[in-house]
Amino acid sequence: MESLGSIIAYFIIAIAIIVFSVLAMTSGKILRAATYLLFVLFATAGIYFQIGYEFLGAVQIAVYAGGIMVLFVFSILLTHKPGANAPRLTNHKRWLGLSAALLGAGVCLYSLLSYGSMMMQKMPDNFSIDIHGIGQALLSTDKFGYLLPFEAMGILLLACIIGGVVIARKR
Amino acid sequence: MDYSQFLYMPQELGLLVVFLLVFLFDTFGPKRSQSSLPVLTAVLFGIFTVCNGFMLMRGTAFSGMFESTAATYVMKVILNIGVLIVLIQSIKWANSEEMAIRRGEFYELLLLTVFGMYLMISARHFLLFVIGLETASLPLAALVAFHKKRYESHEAAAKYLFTAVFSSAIFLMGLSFVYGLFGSLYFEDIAYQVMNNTSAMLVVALAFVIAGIGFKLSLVPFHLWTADVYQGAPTPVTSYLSVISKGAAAFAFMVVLVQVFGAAYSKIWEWMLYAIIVLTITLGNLFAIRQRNIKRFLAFSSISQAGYIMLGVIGGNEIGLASLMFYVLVYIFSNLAAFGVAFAIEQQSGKVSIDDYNGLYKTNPWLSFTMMLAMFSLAGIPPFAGFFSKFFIFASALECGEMSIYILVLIALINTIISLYYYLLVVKAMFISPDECGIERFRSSCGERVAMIVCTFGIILTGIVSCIYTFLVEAAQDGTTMFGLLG
Amino acid sequence: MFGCGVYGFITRRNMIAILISLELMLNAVDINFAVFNRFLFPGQMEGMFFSLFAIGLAAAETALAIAIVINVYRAARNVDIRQLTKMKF
Amino acid sequence: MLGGLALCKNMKQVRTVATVGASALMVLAIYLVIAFLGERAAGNDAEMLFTQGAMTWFEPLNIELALGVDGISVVMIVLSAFIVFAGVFASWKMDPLPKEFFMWFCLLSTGVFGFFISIDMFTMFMFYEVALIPMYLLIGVWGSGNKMYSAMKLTLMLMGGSAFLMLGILGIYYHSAPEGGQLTMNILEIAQNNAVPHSWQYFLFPMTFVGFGVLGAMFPFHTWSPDGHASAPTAVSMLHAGVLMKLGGYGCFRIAIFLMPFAANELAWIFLTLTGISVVYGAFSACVQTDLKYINAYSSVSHCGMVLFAILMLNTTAMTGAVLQMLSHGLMTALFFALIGMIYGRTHTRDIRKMGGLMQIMPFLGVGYVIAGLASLGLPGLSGFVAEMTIFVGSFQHADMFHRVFTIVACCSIVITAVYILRVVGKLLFGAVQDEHHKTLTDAEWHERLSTVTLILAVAAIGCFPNFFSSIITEAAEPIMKLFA
Amino acid sequence: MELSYTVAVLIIPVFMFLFLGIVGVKLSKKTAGILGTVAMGVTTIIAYAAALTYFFGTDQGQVIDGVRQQLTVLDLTWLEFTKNLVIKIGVLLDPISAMMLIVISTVSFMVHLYSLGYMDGERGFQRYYAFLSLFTFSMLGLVLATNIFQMYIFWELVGVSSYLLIGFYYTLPAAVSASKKAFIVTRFADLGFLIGILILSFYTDTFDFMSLTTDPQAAISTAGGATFLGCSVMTWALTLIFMGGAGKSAMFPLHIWLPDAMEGPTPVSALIHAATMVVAGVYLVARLFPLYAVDATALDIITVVGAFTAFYAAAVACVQSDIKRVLAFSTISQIAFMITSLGVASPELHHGVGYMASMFHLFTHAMFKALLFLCAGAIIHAVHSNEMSAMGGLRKYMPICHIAFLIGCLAIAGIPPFAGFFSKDEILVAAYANSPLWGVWMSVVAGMTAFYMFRLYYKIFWWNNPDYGHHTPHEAPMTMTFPLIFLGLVSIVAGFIPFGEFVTWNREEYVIHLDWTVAGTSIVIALIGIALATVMYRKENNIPERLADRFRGLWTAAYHRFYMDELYQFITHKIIFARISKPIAWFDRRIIDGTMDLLANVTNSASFAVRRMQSGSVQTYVWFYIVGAVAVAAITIICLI
Repeated sequence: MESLGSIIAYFIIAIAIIVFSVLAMTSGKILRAATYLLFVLFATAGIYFQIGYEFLGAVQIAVYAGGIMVLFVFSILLTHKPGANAPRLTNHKRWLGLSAALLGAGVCLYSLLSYGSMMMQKMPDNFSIDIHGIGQALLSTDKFGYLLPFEAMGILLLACIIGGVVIARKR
Repeated sequence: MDYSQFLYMPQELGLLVVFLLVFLFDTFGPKRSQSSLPVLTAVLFGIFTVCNGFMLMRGTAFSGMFESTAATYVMKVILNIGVLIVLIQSIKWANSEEMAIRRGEFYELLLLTVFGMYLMISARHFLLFVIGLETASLPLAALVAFHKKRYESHEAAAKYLFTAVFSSAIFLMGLSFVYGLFGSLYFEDIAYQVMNNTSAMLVVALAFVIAGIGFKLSLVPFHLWTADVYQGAPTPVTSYLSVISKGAAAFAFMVVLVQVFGAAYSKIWEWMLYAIIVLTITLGNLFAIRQRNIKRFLAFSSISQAGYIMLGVIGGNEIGLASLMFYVLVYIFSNLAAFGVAFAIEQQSGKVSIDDYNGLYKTNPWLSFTMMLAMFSLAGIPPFAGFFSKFFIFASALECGEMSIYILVLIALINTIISLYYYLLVVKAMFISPDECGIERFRSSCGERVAMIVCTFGIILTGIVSCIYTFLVEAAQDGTTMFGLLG
Repeated sequence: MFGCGVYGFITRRNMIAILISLELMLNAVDINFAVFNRFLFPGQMEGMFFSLFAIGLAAAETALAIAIVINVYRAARNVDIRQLTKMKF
Repeated sequence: MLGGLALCKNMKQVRTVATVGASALMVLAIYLVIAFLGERAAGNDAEMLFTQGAMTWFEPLNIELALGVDGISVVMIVLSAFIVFAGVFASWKMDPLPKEFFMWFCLLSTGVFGFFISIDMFTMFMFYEVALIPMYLLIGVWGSGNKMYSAMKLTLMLMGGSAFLMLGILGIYYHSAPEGGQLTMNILEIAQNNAVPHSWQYFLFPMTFVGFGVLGAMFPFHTWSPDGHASAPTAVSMLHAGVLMKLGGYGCFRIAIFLMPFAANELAWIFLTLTGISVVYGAFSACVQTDLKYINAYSSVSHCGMVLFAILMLNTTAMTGAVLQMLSHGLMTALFFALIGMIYGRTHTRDIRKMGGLMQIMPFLGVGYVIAGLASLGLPGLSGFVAEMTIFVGSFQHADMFHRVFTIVACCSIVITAVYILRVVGKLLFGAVQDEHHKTLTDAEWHERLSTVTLILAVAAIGCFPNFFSSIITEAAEPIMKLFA
Repeated sequence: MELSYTVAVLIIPVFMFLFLGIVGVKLSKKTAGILGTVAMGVTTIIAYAAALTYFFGTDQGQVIDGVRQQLTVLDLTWLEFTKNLVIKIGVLLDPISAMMLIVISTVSFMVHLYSLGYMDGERGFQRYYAFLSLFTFSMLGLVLATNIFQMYIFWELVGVSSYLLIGFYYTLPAAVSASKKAFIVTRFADLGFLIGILILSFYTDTFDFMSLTTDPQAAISTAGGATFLGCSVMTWALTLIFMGGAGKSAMFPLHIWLPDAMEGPTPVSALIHAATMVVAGVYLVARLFPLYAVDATALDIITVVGAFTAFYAAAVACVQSDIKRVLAFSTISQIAFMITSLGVASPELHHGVGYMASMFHLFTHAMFKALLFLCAGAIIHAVHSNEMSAMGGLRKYMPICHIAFLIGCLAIAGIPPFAGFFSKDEILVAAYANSPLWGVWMSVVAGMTAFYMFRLYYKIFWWNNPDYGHHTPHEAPMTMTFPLIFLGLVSIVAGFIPFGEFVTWNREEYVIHLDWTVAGTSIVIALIGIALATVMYRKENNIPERLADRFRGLWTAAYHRFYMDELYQFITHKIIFARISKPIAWFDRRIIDGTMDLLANVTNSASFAVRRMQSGSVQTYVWFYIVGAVAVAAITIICLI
């Protein structure tokens, strides 16, 4: 894994993520923004694949790209006349947003970098996980087993479904 | 695979049973008897609450992911009491014309959020914690949006949800840092490692975690959604939000900070909390002074109350935990009483401005009496429970004996004067202001009355009957795992 | 990316755009978890699972959020965030 | 347990009043008489230092429901009983919502009694606040003039004081025992341990002293007093000036001085200066007021300043004087306010410029007022003299020149007091009748007479047989003041 | 002790006071008056009995080695400050208190009797008698006091009864303000007294007269030479105590209340403001004389104050037109004589004769001044005016009064054999013995006394004969004339009492022997004064006018009592009220109270200011959120690292 190629690939993906997310945020057209988001999501999945979490990547694509994006697109179509441009931002708002964003990003970066020495470790080799292991862990009650969160997640989704139904109902 | 471990969480399971029964009744029950659903829920929940008395199972399940101690048990019971009161209060409202169609969902969502809170309290793993947190907050957005016809309700829901998601993003970010630092999300593991860590990343992580939970508690500066949402949401939901959800968050906060980061180098979080408490109490009060809408007013007052609750956390000891639980209990009674009155009046006349309360005593003496008790209790006036809870919380904060804490408590105390001012404004409106009252004499519904009576007794008795507090302290001492690492 | 999300949240007027920015933020977190897991603590898969669950959470949130946005749209015929300032002070 | 008795009786009355309503007024009054007579008899017997019956209340913080009385609290209770008794009669015809009025009134007295009998800091503090809050409603609902402002100001300022107080109490609690000992809220135990570190005393003493000092109307925290008194209804003014302000003095000595003798000794000079100022300052302020109640309120500032002043002298005689002064001031201020209330009830003005010659119209009230005035300016044979002389003599025994000079400054107040009292008496009662309408007014009715006479008798009793009271008090003060010997 | 019945002289009046005060309204006026008078009569008899027993009793222990002993007849603890500082209420009999017993009871009884007629028909007759009883009680208590604090107590009571009696006509603004003034001025003086007591008791640790005076040197030495502002504390204490006395005895500059006090009923003036209360100051100094005797500075102060006042008051008395005012100033002047006499009475000079002289003069003065006042009362009763201009030629209408008044005038002028001659003579002796300056000074004042008294006499009884219209003055009723006659007789014979045998500073006997050089001079001076008055005022003429014109400035000044009242007015109103009280009140409302209000307002406006944070926009909320979180983190990092 420790090849030059993978590093280069990693950087390409990383840059893609950054570029697309910036584009998603600055693009004037909402539909275009959604598309950029889609790219970001794919790129993320790419990272997952690259570091060996195939299952995660798959889920990412399935849920995000498949589910959430569809929702987005639908809602955009529902609420927008096609081709409407976002009005220009006021300077005031831009500065406000920029300051907050930079501050947030700055602090995160600072803390990450201050922690950086550890980050520069080599990625451990010979790493592989199988779907079976994941399945076991999901239903295990031992340490690093996730039966309870799994069940809880189910309940959360149920709650959200009920909530969504309630909200979406006409009356 | 040992599924018997689920038996360690009887309260959660019991709650789910209640939920299922309600759900089934709502879905398959006869159409005609649907209007008895609220009563049914209340009764079921009441039975459940009572049964809780026999449900204490101490122990750790799922390899340390879930823990049940006397302390968590008591916390849940306290929440149950609050939920029960809310349920009783909302019986009439739930049967109203507008609500009839969504009645079942209201209770289902409510119970599910309670479940989320249980998880939050008992979770000893951040993943579970996050799920609990989200379960407790996301469905609330739906509840907030329950007033279909009112635009404010939607606006509030949107605001709530956006802020909630934003804050959970921040929270998760903080968690990812924590994970990056310690490589585990089990509270236990983190607590062992946190001791000698001084990196800036820990600080940032802590700040984000505090921000994430602080959102639920509406601590300043993470509080700004509070007033708008409280105002926009249907009143029972508001009272639920302000009391139950906040109480649960407070418990969880205590657990996270003390158990997980309790041993952090020079107690970094105490200083963060220090600043936040000062801000919370002061700004909450300052905002509250100018409010004329009773719900917004109560929102800001609850913000400053949250600041006081945090004083118990800063103490970080058994007394602190007990005082915190006590405070929340008392707060439940007082605030629900206040909301109950506000709700009854809103139901009756649609009036929500404090100015409309002028001369209320002449037309509705009992309502105004209850309101007055609530206000006095919130302001911390003896012999009502609020006084005791405030006193204990201050006492617990001061136990460490540092001068800085004395100053903090002094600031808090000075703020109680400001808060007294605006609480008295309400009392003044009801009792002193001479104007003719715009609210006619009316009888509040049975459920509302029962709830108010319960609250009134709670306000009066919780403080004076000392065994409650003593019991809480014992319960807190039982949760020794929480403090075992502090030594 | 996280910063971008924040920026987007604050500057965009469209509620859906805001949701998009929230997605960005959550994604950032996911990546963080996954990467930390892979690089620092490869022994267990906690980070990965966390990401997994976080994706689920994000989905749930989005669903609810979109429902609400549509609701608001119904009520106000608009998805402009500036509409949401009726209650203040 | 005489205090407990008083407490119960009051509680019972609250219930009686609440249930039977306005018709219970009569019963209430009778109840009061019986309770207080019994209490006085019991109080006279209770000359032993402490009658104890402690019950643990909140075990985690070692809070006890400890009751006990010594000579000082006994006389304070007798004082309260007298004033409540008189107050009930003075507010005989309370107009709107009499039931509520008496309920709050009873709550107020409950707080007062509870405060005096507690020997546990927590319960003491609790009762202190219990006594404060009814004031808000009593003034707000039944007051007159700018009542909302006054009520709010009064409540907030006093609560501000109690904020400091609470911090002080908690601070004392956490230093109440030597290292490793069982922390306690019990005042006696704390005093016995005497373990509050000196450095902490420097911090806690001002906290508690200022906390109580606000209620004791110490300069510059006295401004609630004129407004509050001016707006309050008669009985409330009576009880407030008569008893509630004494809570301040009592608390100052019972908590601040008793528990922290070191700082009391070291910091006395600061507060001595403040109280000295308030003695003279209050008197001067009273000279130019035109509202009867304002005059009296400022005079209270002056007199209560004297109480704190004497307490700070830290010797038995001055302490005795302080308690006597509390008694005396309590009674005569109550008398004043009762009379002012009665006069106001007839003339509907409190502006002395608009009244005159009332002695011809209502001789009973006039004579009462003159007696109150004479008591206030320290006429021998009435209580004021005894108290002030004890204070002056006691204070002057202080070894320090600074204290003695301040005593002389405080002495000056007796002249100023004479000036404003005589000014009022002259304008109000003597001279020609100012307002023709006043000529038709009637003199006091029986319940008013009863109220007035009770107080006058009490004032005269102290004035004529002071040694009886002073020996009770001295006995109680001596062990405390030994701390400073 | 068989003298313990003396205490009855205290009990009877106080009982009468309470009785008349409480149930008096129910009694008829006559009953009340008679009751009061009878009670007073009984009191008088007891007082006489006590005094005579004391002076002439043959009981062992009363006189030891020629020294009359002080007898503490009764001593009840009234209030215990500390172990040693105890206020007791008791009865102390010694020469001066016994003498005062006689004086007070006599005059008081006379006044009671006189008032039956004088106050007849007045509103509040019962009240009047109640107050009189109160006064008698307090005054007797004062003189019988066993300790300085008891004296202070009764001192205050005396002040109050004086206040009540001056303000008896409470509907008259003048009376009200006069009573107020009297009380406040004496109160101010009492402040000095009180502080003096405090200082004295602090150093000597006792209030008791006996222990204070038996060993004055010891008392002084316990003070250990402590000084304050350059003077020894004992001097301070004694001077301050004297200040109290000066206030009561109307010494300059604290005299201003006395002339105004004449607004009260005339018998009251006679009793309180001529015979008894005003000499309390003298009595006080006399009581503590052994202490004063060892402190020369204090004595000098007393002398100077006394002498100046004597002159000043005499000068003012010469031009007043209100007869009671003249008498008031004359009283001031006479009391100043006594004070001076005490001041010059160093024990080493002439056996401390000044002390005896002072007491003697006190005794005689009480008699003739009461006489004069009662006469004045009778006259006022007859003509319904205080002004001299409304009188004249009254000798025809009121013969008894005329004679009595003349006796009084002669007595006060110091013409032998009337009482005043003997006592005044002794004073002059003492003054000369101390220093010729004081001797001459006092002689001059004595001359002035004769002048103004006879000016008064002539103006009332001779001068012209105004038109009394339909209301012809007539002789007063029997109840009023009897006291005049009685006191007149006393004034004639009192001088022959061998006073030195009874009252001296060290309580040993002292034989009075007239020093004829001094006596002669004084007679001559007095005669000159009388002659001058005769020339100017016997018949109506314009000499006084012309003189007044000639010395217009001086005359006006004197007429206005050298503007002392105005000065006081200025101080009280312009300085105390306007410069101290008003600003303090303003300060209190604006600054102190303002600060409190300001705090509230600041809170309010702060609340307004932070309002903008709650803009209603989610984005702003979030901005605050993230910035808050980051700031918390950043600050913590900066603090930690």
